[in-house]
Amino acid sequence: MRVLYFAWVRERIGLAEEDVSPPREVTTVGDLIAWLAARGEGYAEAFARPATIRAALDKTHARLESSIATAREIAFFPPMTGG
Amino acid sequence: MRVLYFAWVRERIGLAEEDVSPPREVTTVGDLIAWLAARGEGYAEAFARPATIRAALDKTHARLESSIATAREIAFFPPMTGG
Amino acid sequence: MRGFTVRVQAAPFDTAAEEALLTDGRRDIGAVVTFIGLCRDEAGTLAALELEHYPDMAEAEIARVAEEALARWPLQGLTIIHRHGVIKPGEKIVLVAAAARHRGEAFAAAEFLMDYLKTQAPFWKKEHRADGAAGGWVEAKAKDDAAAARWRR
Amino acid sequence: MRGFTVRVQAAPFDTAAEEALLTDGRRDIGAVVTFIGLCRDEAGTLAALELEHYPDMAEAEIARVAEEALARWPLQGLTIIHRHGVIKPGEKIVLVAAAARHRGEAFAAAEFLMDYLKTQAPFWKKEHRADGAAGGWVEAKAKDDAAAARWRR
Repeated sequence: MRVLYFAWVRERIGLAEEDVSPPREVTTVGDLIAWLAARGEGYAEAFARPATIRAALDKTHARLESSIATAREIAFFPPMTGG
Repeated sequence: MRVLYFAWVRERIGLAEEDVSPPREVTTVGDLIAWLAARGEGYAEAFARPATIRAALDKTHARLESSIATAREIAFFPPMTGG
Repeated sequence: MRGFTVRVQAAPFDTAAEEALLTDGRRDIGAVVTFIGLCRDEAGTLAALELEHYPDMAEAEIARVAEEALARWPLQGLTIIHRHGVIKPGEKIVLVAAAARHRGEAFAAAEFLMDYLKTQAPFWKKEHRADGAAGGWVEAKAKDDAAAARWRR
Repeated sequence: MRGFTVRVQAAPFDTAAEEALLTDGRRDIGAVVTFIGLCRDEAGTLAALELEHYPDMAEAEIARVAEEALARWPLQGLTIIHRHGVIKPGEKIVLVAAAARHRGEAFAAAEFLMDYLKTQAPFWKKEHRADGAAGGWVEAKAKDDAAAARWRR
């Protein structure tokens, strides 16, 4: 599963993207955030406040409770500030 | 007193502007409309429905009850359709 | 705010040039909302619109409405151009361009100005029909009065 | 309606050219509302904005929002351009141009699109400060969420 990070999520983790293989019990976006947050200091910092994290599954906005079962690409980023 | 007519008010009266000298008892825009309406067939037609007539005193929007005492130029026209 | 520009003219105008006049050299503007009103051919039935206006009052009334917009919103630039005379389908009739720090102010000011121009600026449209038959004066719309009324406080 | 145009690009864009693409040769458009968002220098403290974006999702999300605008209002043309990369004060960041028969639809669609782009399009602004100090990521504004929320039905 490909995971992408943007903006300060990317900066805190120190990676723009990576492949991860979470265990089977990680079934939702929220589960994946909790699992990633345990991978190290940068991850813990990036995901410290889940309310400030947005996610997309295969380039479509998703929620914490969305299932990641069929997703090939998951992205995490802060609230958007375009326009 | 200079009077100007625009759009279908002008067409019905057959004049774009004229000088008029209403009697002293004509003190408001509404009085002037009534006095002008009696001047002939075109005027009567132009002012047949006072609710559809707008007026300006010296190039500022006015009401039927506005005093014409100090006005040098009075204009009559239909509701505006610019923009 | 550095004043505003109002022009009433028969000649066409250049939207890009007006936008450049508002924004060139500026680094404090965050949003520009530009409205352009064009002549529609009404499914081929309209040959042209003829816009009659009340010279001097047209400029004065647009300036009055512009001052009201500036009193309501912190604009950083404002241009209003209204044409008169014969205008063919596809040609531009009116331009309102409002510059501000934030988009909400620019949108509100531009929409307010258009609603007020429609009902307060002394212009009258006459239709020239494509089939040569006598065209009539465009009637004022209750919808436009309602649009202007919502800004009253 | 003849579809819409969405572009996500690093290069500057030309407002006049985009407007011409929307309106040239058309005789059925009555109103065009164009929004331009520009980079402000924040009273001289900002050297540039750096816009990070999520390629492909940016285009897809803007297209999704454009489709929603077309479902809500009878538009006759729609162009949305959003830049990414380093953008200096005074430069344009985003353009939304909506063409319709009547002004109310064009104004509403343009404002809706901007409110949604601000909160739904995957772009993130980082500030580069004029004094060379480390700039931060621009924080999302509650005001922008509120602006987007008012369109929900």
